[in-house]
Amino acid sequence: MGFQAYQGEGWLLTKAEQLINWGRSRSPWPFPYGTACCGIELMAALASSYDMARFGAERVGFSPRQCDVLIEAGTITKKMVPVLKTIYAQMAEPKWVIAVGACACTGGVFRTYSTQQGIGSIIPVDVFVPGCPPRPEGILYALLKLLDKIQEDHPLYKKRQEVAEALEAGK
Amino acid sequence: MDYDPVCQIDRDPDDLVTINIGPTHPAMHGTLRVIAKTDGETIVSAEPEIGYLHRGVEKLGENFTYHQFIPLTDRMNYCSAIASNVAYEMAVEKLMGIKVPPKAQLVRTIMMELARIADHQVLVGILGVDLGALTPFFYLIIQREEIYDIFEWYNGARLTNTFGRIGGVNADLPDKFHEKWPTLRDTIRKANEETDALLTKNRIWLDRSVGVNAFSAEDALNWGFTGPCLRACGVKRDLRRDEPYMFYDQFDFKIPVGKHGDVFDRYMIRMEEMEESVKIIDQAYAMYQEMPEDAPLMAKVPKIIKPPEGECYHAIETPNGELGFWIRSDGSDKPYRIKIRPPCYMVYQAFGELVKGDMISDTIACLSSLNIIAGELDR
Amino acid sequence: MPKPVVKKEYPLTVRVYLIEIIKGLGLTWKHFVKNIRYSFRKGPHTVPTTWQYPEDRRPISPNFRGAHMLMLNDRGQELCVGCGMCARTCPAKCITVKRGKPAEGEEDRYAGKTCCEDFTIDMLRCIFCGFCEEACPKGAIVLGQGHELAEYTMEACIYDKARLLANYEAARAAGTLKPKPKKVPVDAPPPKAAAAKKSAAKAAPAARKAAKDANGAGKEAKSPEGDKK
Amino acid sequence: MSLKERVQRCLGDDVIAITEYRGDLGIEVPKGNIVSVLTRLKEDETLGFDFLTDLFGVDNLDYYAKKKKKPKKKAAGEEELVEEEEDKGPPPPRFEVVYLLQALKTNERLQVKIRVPEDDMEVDTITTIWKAADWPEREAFDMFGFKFRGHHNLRRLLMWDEFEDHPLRKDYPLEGKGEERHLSYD
Repeated sequence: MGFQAYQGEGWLLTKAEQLINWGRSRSPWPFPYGTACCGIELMAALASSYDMARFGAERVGFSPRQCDVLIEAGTITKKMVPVLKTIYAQMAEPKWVIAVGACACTGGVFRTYSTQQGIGSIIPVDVFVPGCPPRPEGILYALLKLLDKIQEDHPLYKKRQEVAEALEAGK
Repeated sequence: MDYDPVCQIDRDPDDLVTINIGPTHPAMHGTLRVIAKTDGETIVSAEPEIGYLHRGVEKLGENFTYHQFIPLTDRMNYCSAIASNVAYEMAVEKLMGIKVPPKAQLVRTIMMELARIADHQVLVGILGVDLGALTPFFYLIIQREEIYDIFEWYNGARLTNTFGRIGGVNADLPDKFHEKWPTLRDTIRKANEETDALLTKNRIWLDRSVGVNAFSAEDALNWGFTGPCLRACGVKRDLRRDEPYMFYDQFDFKIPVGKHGDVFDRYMIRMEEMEESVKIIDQAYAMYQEMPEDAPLMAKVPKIIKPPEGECYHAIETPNGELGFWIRSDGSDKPYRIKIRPPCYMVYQAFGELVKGDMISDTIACLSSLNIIAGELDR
Repeated sequence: MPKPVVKKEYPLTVRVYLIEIIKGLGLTWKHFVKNIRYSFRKGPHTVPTTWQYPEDRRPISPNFRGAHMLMLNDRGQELCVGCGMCARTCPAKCITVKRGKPAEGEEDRYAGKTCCEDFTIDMLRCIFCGFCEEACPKGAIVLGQGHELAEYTMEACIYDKARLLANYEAARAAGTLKPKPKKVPVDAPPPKAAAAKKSAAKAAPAARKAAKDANGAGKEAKSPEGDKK
Repeated sequence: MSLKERVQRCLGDDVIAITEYRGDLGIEVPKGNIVSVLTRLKEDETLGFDFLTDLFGVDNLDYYAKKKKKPKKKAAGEEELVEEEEDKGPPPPRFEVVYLLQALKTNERLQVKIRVPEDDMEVDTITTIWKAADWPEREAFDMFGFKFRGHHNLRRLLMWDEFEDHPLRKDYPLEGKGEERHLSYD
């Protein structure tokens, strides 16, 4: 088919991608994984004063299967690492991760035997938020930044590339 | 017993079903895990598993100087960081024999009681959320933001305040407090009344909380309960009254006591304590205003803190109960050993006993009402 | 010890669900109407509860502990002398300072005789405790109001000297520089004879006056001094 | 009668040493008698220490070594050599277990300590007296390696089960030895 033979980014594909991105960026469903102090500020960001729902994050899911954005707020200890891996694996594509706070990003002040020094080495992170804990505005800003990133994504193009690579590997 | 590698539990050959709740569960507050054996809906035995937020604070404390440890106490009980800060500072002051100026003590009292109100507001809100009443959480958190505003104007952080220094406090009460407190007092009371109207006489709420996880006073003392959970069982014990520190012996306040130690009593005690805290702040503020403008806020403390050799234990009543620090100093600028006695650690170890014989859904109510803060629990 | 059994005995008003439910709905309705009414009000913050974040921001405290900046003095000279006190006090060990001498002909750029050649802060490690600010003898490092710090990569969160100086310029342009912190009055050391008595510090107005004179020496270096020469 | 005298009268010969610092009374008792000592302190009418506040271990690996160094710095010459020889004796056992007790009626506090040598880490459990000692004993086992004889569930509490070291010991590095947790299904 001609559609498959065309290798660049065409008009139709670009428009379709824009539509998909628009839809995705208007409804990020967060999975609030608050383990420590940042979880309290995340709670404030979700509650009435700041209200994350204004950016489409209306449905706060507590099941990773039905969420797009993993908001990791708080320390991840080495005991917790396998759990975090499992949660990330359970999320359906497409999935994004926001690491909120110093502990989640690098381990922060806790350079100790039991603290994982940043979740970046376990799962891919899209947005890092410094702060200990960041203000709710900081978390909202990170979400907006993530939405910008989603809007510049190329979901279909990437998908086709993946399929092509898989076909190549299969041969 | 067959070991199940996926759930990491031993499967029981009996009819009992083993259920793993947590550590990631909507109601397990992030990092708590309970392995429960159930007969139908009824819990036969439950064993909590902790350590998912063990960050090595005590080990870190041995490698930090006395001042550097203050930010770590923030991150223990993050709902009321100021109370933890003051508990630690008072322990070091006792170790060094420093007398804190009275005005600094009043500033500490006011901020600590504000933190107590904020802590209890979070607890009541979350307890409502976990039992299906979302609205009180939204109404309470508006007032909590106002309290956080005062904290922010005080020294620039909302949650992890790093409040005070060893020997006193590093700033006077902010202007924001003077201008806000007269109205804030009324709004806190109004929010409490609204929560009261929404919950206290609601039949659905009562059915889910009255008589759930009732606990006797003897058991509670045997398990080492302190704070609101102990008072809910009917024991009138409050370190603010029994071992008075600062000016608590001069304030007029009631200690609310429950009857059965169930979820409802724990909720009611927190609601009443908020009222009492407002009263304490009023009295402390009146005393504060009588002090001269330039009254000292810091005791004379050397720049590098080196307490003499020795060890001591000091505890104060934080929103959760008795928070104590046992510090051994070897004369150097770093503590030789710091042991933290967190209040919810003792409460949570009785969790299996508390929920035995209740329904699974009651574990959620129980856990929320105990106010388990994982950062303090695991340290 | 068996668990106590609690009998559930409710009064009639509670047993009838309806009264309480109507009361609760009335309360929510009251809040709803109030919110609607307030939303027609003019002003930046129109709705009483929710801040419409990117357009309408909550005021931030002037001494908020946000992103760091390296201060300049009135004549545009860098205050930092590269002594490394901040790096030593930092609990998270996130500051790296390299001390250096100003190059020839560039002495005007620096207020001190030495300067910092390199100054990096790993914002992802930083816990914003403000100890660096308190430790700095020159008042060179200050935590500003910047709180929108999210980045896509970890490398972008490591602030170098140029960025810290740019933070200062931005804060000065926006007029959000931190006011000078007030000096905290320090208590005078109690006289030895009265040290044992508990109430000695309470009733000692003379001691307080002495404290006022002596406060400069006792307290840690908190206020930025030395920038106004 | 002061608390010190009452404690001495109640325990008699079981008190090895008494320390008092900033109003905190601490007594040292023999390791083998800890259960009977705590029972007597709890049931004695004049004392009534009926509430266990906390229980924890302490590692004194270099505490006494540091202490001995001190006079060296201050004075030089033969005098301090003589002093040191006098000090010599068997070094105190490495570990300590501290029990913090509280009397609810009189609001008094007491620290009870036992010394535990490194080669004999067995301590009698006190979960028979207070149930509150359950998790603190598990934590002391986890962090220092004390083996509480008779504890019904002596597993690791804070670290994961496969963890081998005891992190709060002084010879364990702060940043760990690079342990990672892996689950069997990974």
